[in-house]
Amino acid sequence: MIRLIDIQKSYDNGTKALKGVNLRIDDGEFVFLVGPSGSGKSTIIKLITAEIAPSGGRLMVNGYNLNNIRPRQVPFMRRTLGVIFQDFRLIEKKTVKENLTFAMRAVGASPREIRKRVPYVLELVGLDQKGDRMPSQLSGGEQQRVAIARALVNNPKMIIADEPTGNLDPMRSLEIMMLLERINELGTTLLVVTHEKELVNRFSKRVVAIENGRIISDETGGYYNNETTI
Amino acid sequence: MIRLIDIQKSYDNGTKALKGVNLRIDDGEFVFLVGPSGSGKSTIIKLITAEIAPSGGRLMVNGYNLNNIRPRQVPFMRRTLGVIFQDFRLIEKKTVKENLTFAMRAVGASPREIRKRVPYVLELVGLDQKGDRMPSQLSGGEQQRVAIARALVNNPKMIIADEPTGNLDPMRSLEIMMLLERINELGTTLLVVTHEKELVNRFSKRVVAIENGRIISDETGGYYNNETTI
Amino acid sequence: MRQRYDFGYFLSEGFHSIFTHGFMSFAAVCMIVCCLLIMGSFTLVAVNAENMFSDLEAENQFTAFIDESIPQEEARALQDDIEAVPNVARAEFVTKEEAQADFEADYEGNPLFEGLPSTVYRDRFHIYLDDISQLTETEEAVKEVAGVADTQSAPEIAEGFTVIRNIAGAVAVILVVILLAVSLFIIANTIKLATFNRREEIAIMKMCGATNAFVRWPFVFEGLILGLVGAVAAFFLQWGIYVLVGRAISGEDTISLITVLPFQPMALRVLGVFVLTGFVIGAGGSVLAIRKFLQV
Amino acid sequence: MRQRYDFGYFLSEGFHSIFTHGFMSFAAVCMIVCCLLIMGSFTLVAVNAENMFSDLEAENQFTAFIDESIPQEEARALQDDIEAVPNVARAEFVTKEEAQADFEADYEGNPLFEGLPSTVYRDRFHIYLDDISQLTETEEAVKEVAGVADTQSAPEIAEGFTVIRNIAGAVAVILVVILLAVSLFIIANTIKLATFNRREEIAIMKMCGATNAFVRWPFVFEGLILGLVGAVAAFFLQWGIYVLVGRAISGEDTISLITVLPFQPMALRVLGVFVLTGFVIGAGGSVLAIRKFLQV
Ligand SMILES: Nc1ncnc2c1ncn2[C@@H]1O[C@H](COP(=O)(O)OP(=O)(O)OP(=O)(O)O)[C@@H](O)[C@H]1O
Ligand SMILES: Nc1ncnc2c1ncn2[C@@H]1O[C@H](COP(=O)(O)OP(=O)(O)OP(=O)(O)O)[C@@H](O)[C@H]1O
Ligand SMILES: [Mg+2]
Ligand SMILES: [Mg+2]
Repeated sequence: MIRLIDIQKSYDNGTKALKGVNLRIDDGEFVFLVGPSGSGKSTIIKLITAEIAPSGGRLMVNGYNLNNIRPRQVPFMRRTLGVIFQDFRLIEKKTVKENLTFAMRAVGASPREIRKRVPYVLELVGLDQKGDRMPSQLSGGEQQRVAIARALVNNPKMIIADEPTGNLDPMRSLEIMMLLERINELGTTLLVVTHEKELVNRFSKRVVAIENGRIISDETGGYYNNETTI
Repeated sequence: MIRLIDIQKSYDNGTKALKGVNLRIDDGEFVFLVGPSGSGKSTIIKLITAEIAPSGGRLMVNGYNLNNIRPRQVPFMRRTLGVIFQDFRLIEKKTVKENLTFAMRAVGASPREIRKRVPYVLELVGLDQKGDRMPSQLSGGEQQRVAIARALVNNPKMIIADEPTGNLDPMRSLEIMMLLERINELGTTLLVVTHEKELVNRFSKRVVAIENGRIISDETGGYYNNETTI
Repeated sequence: MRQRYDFGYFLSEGFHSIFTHGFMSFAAVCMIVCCLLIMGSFTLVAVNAENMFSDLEAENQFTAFIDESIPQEEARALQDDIEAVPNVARAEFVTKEEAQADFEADYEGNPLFEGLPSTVYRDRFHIYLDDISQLTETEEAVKEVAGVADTQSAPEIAEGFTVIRNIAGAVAVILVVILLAVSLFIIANTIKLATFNRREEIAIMKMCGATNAFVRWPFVFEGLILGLVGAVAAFFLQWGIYVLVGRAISGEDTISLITVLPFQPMALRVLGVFVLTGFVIGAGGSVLAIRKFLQV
Repeated sequence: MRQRYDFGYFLSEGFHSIFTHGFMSFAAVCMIVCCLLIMGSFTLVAVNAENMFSDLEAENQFTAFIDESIPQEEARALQDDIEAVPNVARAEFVTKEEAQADFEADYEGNPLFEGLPSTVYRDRFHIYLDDISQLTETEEAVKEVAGVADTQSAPEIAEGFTVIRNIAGAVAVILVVILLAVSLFIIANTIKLATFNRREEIAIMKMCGATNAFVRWPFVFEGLILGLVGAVAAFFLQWGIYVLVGRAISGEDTISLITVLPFQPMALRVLGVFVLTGFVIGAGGSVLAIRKFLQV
């Protein structure tokens, strides 16, 4: 469960990225977060992953109060999340498989579990042939799918995806979205940032629209704020 | 003018990314290059920018024969191109303005030209307020727009764009595409890789579709290969 | 949830990482080797110099003349009394005839002293000291011994040696300390540089839910391995250089004025110090270097 | 299209870059300082040691006795003949009376030599040499001079000094060469490490159509500035250390056996060498380090 209460975020250079955001995402929900470039979507994601700290307001993620979480608790909070970053963030010096293995090792999975789970997840994202490649040997879309695989690999309580299909062709995008929907149906909470109007409209889910650091609409039912679309 | 004649490309690990591609893009054309993830689109771009060398076939770009170009000629060939890379490739340690300034300096522009041109281009992509930021202080979409601005800043003969709108919201994407169309109307050749079916269909241009390292269709008139779409 | 620590995994990760960051590892090892070599060479030169000085000192002595009225046999018996004096290492009896022979040999062919009557020479002891710097005190003490008429020494030389030894010792200690400080700094710097572009890697690891300890352990092993490799390489290089330089000196030193200590007896100690330093520097350096990157 | 070279721009880029890559620049400067200090300290110690040895050598001499049949005034006149012999630095006439006084002073209180008739002493010259290692040859040559009856020297001491000087010289040269090599290696390594994560930056520059020269020039200036800063810092540090150590030695050396050369007269030369080395290392190192990255 995620709860943002009157969250403010100003970056060091004075940019006010978030100007009082209230958002509550319950366990098991599937939420799209949409909004124009620079509106503060990634900022919300970074707050939830404790990569940055809020400048004001209260923030709760899966039972952890991020306002006064102890540094040694942060890794355990993060283990409840599977995050797909907008810029992928793969370890450049490890192969695709090693990237996934590392993510499982880091949360204490056994070698046996790892051997079973990694190939399975790679197949889900269509990279079973490319497990031994380095990230630099993959196309943009393939790197994005590795990032997706890594978020799925630990079967987290909640998946946070920042534009998970920005580099994928429409068919792949649809596949990934359907995969995420299936995962959601099995009980995982999902927060997906996306620009793809077609996808948002196709899946009738809750859509939160943000603009200029403020939430401007929050409705359920495949809605993409009309004023900002083409 | 770009001419690929029976171009093959195998990467070091044996991956055959291109299996005999023939493509001719004349001066002044506007061409969309579409295809599923991993089909070889970025490979074609990297060949054109001489970032990688073809394993077979003949390759001509703007009058330079890339099969036997002398290393010291490469920079001059590159100056005829404005490239928007899929992964942006901004200089992390320079501000937005400095990134653009550097690109102009590198081709020998005078300080006067630079002072006039940089703010103009930044305004075109909607970043006039953010010229003094470091790339790390920008959102994903903003970084992408800096990459677009850098490709435009030298007024090149030809613009090559690898998914220039992957991180942009639909409205921004449309704006950028219309900007590129206007630039094309002024005589600049354009090669745009994209997954955005809506955009491709909206602009009735030549569409080259690639799949699995081979060109599978090449038609004019806002066409996005139906078999691979949703 | 308890963290499971699988040290085999950390070790293998650390080991892998060395190859993955090949150039960085190579650079770090080279720096460790360089620094150990500099310090090692220095310490060895200092040890040899110290050894030489104490050799020279062993030849420092003074002469005690025995009263002419005492018969030679009684005079010889004074040896025990003299050796009982503090700071006297050893006393060596020389009869007046021997003394004359020595003197004449030294001045052979010099007609000046030819045929001096042997009676003008007196029985004497050559007295060797433990600590040359206490020459004056010891001389006084020997004079107190019954039967000793007079003593003769060259205090300036003794004093000179003391001063030179002190200064050389001080300079050597200062140089070694400076070199040690500089070496540590260089290595710390190198490790920092080498881990600088792993900032991102570490940030990603932390984003995956890795604890600080989980990220740190492979670095510890990596550092230990690099330190060990550097130490062993430095040890063999040091050995080679030492032997070569020693041989060069023996070749030059035709009158064997200088004795170069053999390496073997010191080998184990050198290896031990090198490996220990390598370990501390390698592991400590890595851990310190990445400490800041862990705050993500 | 001709490339326009705007060196003001390159200089300002290089300068900026130093601050942008703050830690890397700091590390590089520190390494340059360390290496220059190590080399500098060594060379200065060696220069001082060499100076001391030649001081000691200046006191190496032998004695030429003049035939007793030659009257003192004529004997004194032989000085010119003797000083004409090759390798003789200086000859000093000593009359037999002076010789006797010297001798008696040395053996004062020793009843053995009391009252030796002054006639057993002969007029003599103390002869000082340019090069102690040619003692035997020079002695022979002096013996050939008419009026010289005999000579007397202590060849072992002379030989000893020669050997020690040669060995000390050789050890110093070897150490300085090793230190120089190690320092160059360390600095090259550092610059490579420091520029390693600029690989991407350079690749991007090349993709923008920059020529190799255009990319390289700012690095040259950056290297020059870093080298200069390092050299100047090292110079002042060296000066401070030298003065402090010199003072410490003078404090210890109560009988002023050792003369520490003053720093001032050497300052300009040290600064010159440091700056030159800094420039070469800085600029050369940067250019070499990025060379590989330019192949994009
Ligand atoms: N590190 C930073 N320092 C300063 N300003 C920042 C930083 N990161 C982001 N910003 C600014 O904060 C605002 C919100 O950024 P954010 O990354 O949340 O946007 P976004 O909604 O994810 O946009 P996009 O769709 O383009 O990724 C933007 O105006 C951006 O310029
Ligand atoms: N450096 C490399 N080494 C080995 N294989 C590579 C390398 N770069 C790309 N490939 C492979 O070549 C194929 C084509 O890659 P390319 O980047 O051209 O795809 P793309 O069409 O741009 O895909 P995307 O839309 O996902 O960016 C892919 O299968 C990819 O895995
Ligand atoms: Mg974003
Ligand atoms: Mg691509």
